[in-house]
Amino acid sequence: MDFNFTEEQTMLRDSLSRYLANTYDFDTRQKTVRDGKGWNPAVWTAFAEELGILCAPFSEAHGGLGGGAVENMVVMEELGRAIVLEPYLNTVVIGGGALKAVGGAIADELIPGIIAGQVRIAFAAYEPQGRFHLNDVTTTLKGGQLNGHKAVVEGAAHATHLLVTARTGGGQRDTDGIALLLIPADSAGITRRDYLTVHGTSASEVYFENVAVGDAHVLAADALPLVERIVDEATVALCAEACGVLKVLHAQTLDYAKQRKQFGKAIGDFQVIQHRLVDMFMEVEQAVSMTMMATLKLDTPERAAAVSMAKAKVGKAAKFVGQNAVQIHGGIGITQELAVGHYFKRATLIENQFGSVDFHLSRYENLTLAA
Amino acid sequence: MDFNFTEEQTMLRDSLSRYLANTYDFDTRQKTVRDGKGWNPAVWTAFAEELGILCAPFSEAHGGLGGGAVENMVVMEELGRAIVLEPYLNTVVIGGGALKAVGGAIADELIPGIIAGQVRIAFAAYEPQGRFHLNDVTTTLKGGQLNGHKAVVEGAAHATHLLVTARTGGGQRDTDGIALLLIPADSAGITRRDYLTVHGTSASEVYFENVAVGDAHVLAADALPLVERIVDEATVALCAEACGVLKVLHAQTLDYAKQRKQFGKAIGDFQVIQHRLVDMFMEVEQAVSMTMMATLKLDTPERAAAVSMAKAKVGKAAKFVGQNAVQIHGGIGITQELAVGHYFKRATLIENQFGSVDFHLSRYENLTLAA
Amino acid sequence: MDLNFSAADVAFREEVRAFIRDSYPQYLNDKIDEGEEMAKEDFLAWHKVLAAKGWIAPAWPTEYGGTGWTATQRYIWSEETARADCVRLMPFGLSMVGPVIYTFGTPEQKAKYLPRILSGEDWWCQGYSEPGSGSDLASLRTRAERFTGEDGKEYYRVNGQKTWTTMAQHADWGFFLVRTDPAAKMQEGISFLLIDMKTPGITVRPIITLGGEHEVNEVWLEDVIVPVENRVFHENKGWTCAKFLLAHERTGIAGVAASKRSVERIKQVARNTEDGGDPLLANPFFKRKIAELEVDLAALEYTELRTLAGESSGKGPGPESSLLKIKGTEIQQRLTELALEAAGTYGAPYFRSMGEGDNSFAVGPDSARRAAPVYFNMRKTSIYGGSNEIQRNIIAKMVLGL
Amino acid sequence: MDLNFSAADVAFREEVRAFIRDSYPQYLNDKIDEGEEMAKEDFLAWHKVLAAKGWIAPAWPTEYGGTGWTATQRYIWSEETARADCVRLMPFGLSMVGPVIYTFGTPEQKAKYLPRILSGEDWWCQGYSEPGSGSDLASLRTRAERFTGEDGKEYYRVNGQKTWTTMAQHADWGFFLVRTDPAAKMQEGISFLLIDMKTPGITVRPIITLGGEHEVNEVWLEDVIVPVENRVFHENKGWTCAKFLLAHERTGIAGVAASKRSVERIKQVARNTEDGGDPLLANPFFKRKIAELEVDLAALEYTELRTLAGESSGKGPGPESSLLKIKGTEIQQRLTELALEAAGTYGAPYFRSMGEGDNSFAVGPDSARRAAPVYFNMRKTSIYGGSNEIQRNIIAKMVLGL
Repeated sequence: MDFNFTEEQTMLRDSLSRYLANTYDFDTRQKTVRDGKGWNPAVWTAFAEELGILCAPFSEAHGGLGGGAVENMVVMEELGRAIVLEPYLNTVVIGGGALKAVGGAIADELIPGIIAGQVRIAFAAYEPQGRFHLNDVTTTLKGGQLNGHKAVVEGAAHATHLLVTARTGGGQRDTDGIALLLIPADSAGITRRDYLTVHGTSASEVYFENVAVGDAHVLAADALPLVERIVDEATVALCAEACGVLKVLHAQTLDYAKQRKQFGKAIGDFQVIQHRLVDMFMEVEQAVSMTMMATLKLDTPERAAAVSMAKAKVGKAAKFVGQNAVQIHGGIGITQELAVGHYFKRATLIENQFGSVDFHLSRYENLTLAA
Repeated sequence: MDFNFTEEQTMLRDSLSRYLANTYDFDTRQKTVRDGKGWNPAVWTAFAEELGILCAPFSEAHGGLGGGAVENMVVMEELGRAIVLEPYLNTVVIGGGALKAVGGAIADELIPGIIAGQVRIAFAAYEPQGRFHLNDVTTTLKGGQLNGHKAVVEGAAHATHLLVTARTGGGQRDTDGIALLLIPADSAGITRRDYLTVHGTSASEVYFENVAVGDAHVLAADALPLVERIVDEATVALCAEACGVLKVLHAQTLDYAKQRKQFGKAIGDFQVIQHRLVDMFMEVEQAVSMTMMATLKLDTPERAAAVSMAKAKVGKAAKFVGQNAVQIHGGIGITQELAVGHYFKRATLIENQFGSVDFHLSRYENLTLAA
Repeated sequence: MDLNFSAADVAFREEVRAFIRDSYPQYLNDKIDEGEEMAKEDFLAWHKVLAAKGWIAPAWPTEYGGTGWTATQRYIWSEETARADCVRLMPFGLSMVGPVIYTFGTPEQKAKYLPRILSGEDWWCQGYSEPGSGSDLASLRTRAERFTGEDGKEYYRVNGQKTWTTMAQHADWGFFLVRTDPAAKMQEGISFLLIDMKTPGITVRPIITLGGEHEVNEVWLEDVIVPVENRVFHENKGWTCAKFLLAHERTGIAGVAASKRSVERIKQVARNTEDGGDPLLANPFFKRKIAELEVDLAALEYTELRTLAGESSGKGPGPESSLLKIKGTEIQQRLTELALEAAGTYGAPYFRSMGEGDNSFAVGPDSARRAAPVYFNMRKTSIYGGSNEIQRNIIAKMVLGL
Repeated sequence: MDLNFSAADVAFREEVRAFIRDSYPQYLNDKIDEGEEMAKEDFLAWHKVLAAKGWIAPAWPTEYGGTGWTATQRYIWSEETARADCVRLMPFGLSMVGPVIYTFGTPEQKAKYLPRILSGEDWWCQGYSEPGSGSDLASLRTRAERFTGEDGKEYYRVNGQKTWTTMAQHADWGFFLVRTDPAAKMQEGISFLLIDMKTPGITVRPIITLGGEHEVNEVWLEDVIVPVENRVFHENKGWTCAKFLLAHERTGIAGVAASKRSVERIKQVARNTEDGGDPLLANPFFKRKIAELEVDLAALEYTELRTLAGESSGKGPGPESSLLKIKGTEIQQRLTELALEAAGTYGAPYFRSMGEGDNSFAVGPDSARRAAPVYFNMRKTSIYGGSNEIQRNIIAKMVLGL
């Protein structure tokens, strides 16, 4: 057992951290939010060209660093620290993850594009009626034609490709008969309704009407196990992002408590505030531990149970730390002015992303706790 | 709407409170516990003869005060304040409640005996496999013969009569086919294994082997609705007892926090302890409110839902207040020396008595929250 | 001890129901159903109906325009208005400065201000908090210097900054705590002033909160001239009014009736939301959270009723009302958490203008549209009106003697 | 970063398993299964097997009898002993005074005491707490006055009272914090003494706790004469040893492996307990509590592993270990809550002697017999070793800089 980063991983973290500190301060980020596009293409180009982080989890054969889940964890935590808007999770972790898993010609074709910042992928798996259930798919692929409606597809507006689940057979919630497709985002028959999300990225309702899908676009048939693995990898990466968000929330709140005076002393001198900050600290530490645990178990048979444990714990931590960061800041914490409120918003959305605490506890129980 | 006690109710409370303060101090109680019988017959006689509280909920025709559930609430809260061991709940609330409900000759015969302290009733309804489910009855009454095993029957060792549920038809968990019997405790074929309970009363495993039961002993056939009503009334009375227990736990802890010094000041000067005591106070106040609410709704169609709400809230309060009373006392709180530990034990047993928090929340949901 | 309504109370309830059914502005319900925000004129629409009926201020003494209702009748009133989902009335005039004026004001002040509060003619705001003083209200620094004007009359010259001033952008009048004796310590030397918001020197600047709302403001006061007769109660004794008002504010804050209505809404949403082929309300854990909310809400309700019973039997609203504030706001916040959880994936879309052009349109269920902004917004409830930590300090000191 | 065991670690695990299977005193398992309490000789039975094998003190440096295992091997060891449900070893010698002696003791002290701790020949107890000093350990008042004996040697005369002294009724030796300089303030002026429990003037009186156990004692010291060479480290510098020991105590206190075993037990109980015709483990809420415990236990386990990794990379056990104490004891307590809840109706019977005659016999399921006493008893875990409130103070000060 070993909990230390390799030298390369440490370098990756430090260079990304330095880069974001220099270029991605809060005001710059908020400017992107106000622009209303949900991302800044120049930042993405810089990630690819200046920083080279988009290659982190890819094999050297594809032009990558030869990394994997740990590298994604390192990157995502740093992106969380700066509440970065750009689509590393969707493009690199999810889209890249799918391509790595299926391999072959399409991987050889597209992964270099991801690394270069040219290929951006959005994940169109969840449906309006489906809540957090990946098997609840009404979108159909029949006779080479795709029809359906996918909900809240983050980054669809600026994606080059869409990663889509579609039913080729079986009933609405059957676990088999689901294919995984990767199609050009500008295919004929795709329409979108774009909007911003609460934390400032863009998302879309995506509608497919008789979209022609050739065999080359089908990454995998009967793909639910693959989709679940991809989403597990994404969930762990999201947990890492949450760790970054929560560390900053805690640090900012601790700073504020040391400076803000009420009743003639710093509010951090009040024992109730001290213990609250301690409880927040313990939640953050445990979130970090669980994220590491799940990351390191991604390639084991315990993967799904470990990921659901981690997401449940991280989801609770996100609520507790976020709410208390705002509470200790007081009124200023719920304004748009301070960064803390925006970290709180991100933490809040993470709670439900890829499934709520209850969803993951139930999934964990179904996997491990037979009566 | 009116939340005030009548003059008679206030007098009842005050006289009982005075009496217990004078005669039922902690050391006297502990002497009874050490005697190992689970009660003190002389105290019971005094309750009947000197104090006259055993008549509180009975009609004037039976020699009672003409009271009802509110009077039981008043009495039980005071008994809780002194963690009284003697069997008011089983004999007066449950046994008396059953007799009041069925009326007739048997009520006319036995209620005066209860009032006089001569008739004592134990409630033999729960079974080893049945957990908190009153419908889970394997004890059978067939051809006038009673056979079965009842679990943890409090006060059976010193009861004159047993109030027993028995199945006359249907399957093990069917809601119909359950009769309610009242039989002499010394009937042939009854054996017991007696033991003390954790908080010092006595209880027994009660075994019936071909016990002859005549028609006169059958209080009601198809009696589950009646049994549920009786247990609801008992549950509310238990909530009132809990209120008494919790008020004392809070008061003793508050006193202790004001006196006990650590790090050069009273521990009640530490803000964390202050807020804990505030949270305990709020739990107690809400437990009192819910107990009143449920007491006042016993004769309405909302009875069962109101009682389960109250028990759920009181059960949580019992855990929170009990655990924190011990925590604030520190080591001394978990010894046999101080009263606080014994109040904690009583509070803890109340959590599960007549059903746990989860049991009552589920019951409430089944009654009111159809999907 | 009795929970039953008397025949008179039942008749009153029928009267109330009929009145709401006949007189409540129906268009407001439509706006709420569509998740739209209420504007000033929406609040006033209902206000004016009630003013015309004489039911606008049930809690006020009859001599000033109250209804003379019993505690039970007032309970029925709040139950029925919540049941019918009537918009909440702005509290700043009716529940806050009004009671201060009829309790501490001069006959002239009562005559001038109270009728216009009742009629809705004046919209009030509250100038209490300052950037440096959050929960520590008494540390406020806005100065009011007294001087004799050229007309020979007495005036205050007010300078300072207030913040978190709700709805100040619409306000005709504001009640302000200002420091009239800078040498006095903390709670002494504070006075309670009524200030016409159109007075020169007042600048109102919006604060945009996390959900994107413009509810609160900064209010800058620069050489604002206020006649001395606009001061309520004695000079330097404004803290008496402030304490009175804070206790008053806390009672209403339990919000039982409104929370009951919110629970019903969430149940309806959970019935209509799919979760793996079943309604979300069939999910045992979601259902359990609702059940626990209902239990806690009942506990709050009956605790409030006991408190009110204590008040009607002579005890005023004491520090126990802090309990109502803490538990009431905790429940309100949990309700918004449940609503956001029910929204699931559709909690993420943001349907308000980010300040530059409005891109809102309907996506996902109506119930999800405002879930996240309302969740963010309601975090304020455990902060304002004396944070919940401060309320615990109050109970510790005033009730437990710690 | 890697969670996998090396081939050597896997081999080691097999060796450990085989050893336990072959050498663990089987009768102890039977006693545990029947819910019986462990007596002194039961603890020693296992102790002596381990001492003979040389595995009694994995955490000690090899020069004093440690095993020289890696952190991973020690983790495997604690996992496997918990999995096999081996009795826990008494910590007072092995985990508490032993490390103090090999860290701060003289060569003579090391030679005299350490081998007898390893062999199990000496049973130790801890004389820290006093009636007036709970969490505020440094306020202790037991006095040790130094004097020259008639034999010309230096001695201390010790007077005072200790309390919560676990297992003192069996102890051969005790380590005591005593005040050697009454003029010094608080943490200064304290010394760390090793006292033979058979010394005249020592009286041990039982304290019976809520579950009826005799685990802890009062220890009275009346003119107890202790040779100066029984003092560890410098006079008046005993606080250094005390702090060292407290931090040491907190690491072990997480109790992950034992809690894992308890979770498995409770699952088994819940499988075998009926609830309305289904196993209790099928009750979604009971199951959810188990799942939440497992999640929190995994979070504790990996946090402990990260802490150990930090230690092995050179950082000592820091104030972060307070986190392990807080979360570890919370989990232990929740486990006892679940066990009591699972017991249902059968949580009420009391199966221990009330001190006057033993009336115990089996009623209800075995698993229910000790549920209530253990629940009561385990409340101590959030109180002892520095209460969980004190642990939060430590983190606030030492980690967060508050």
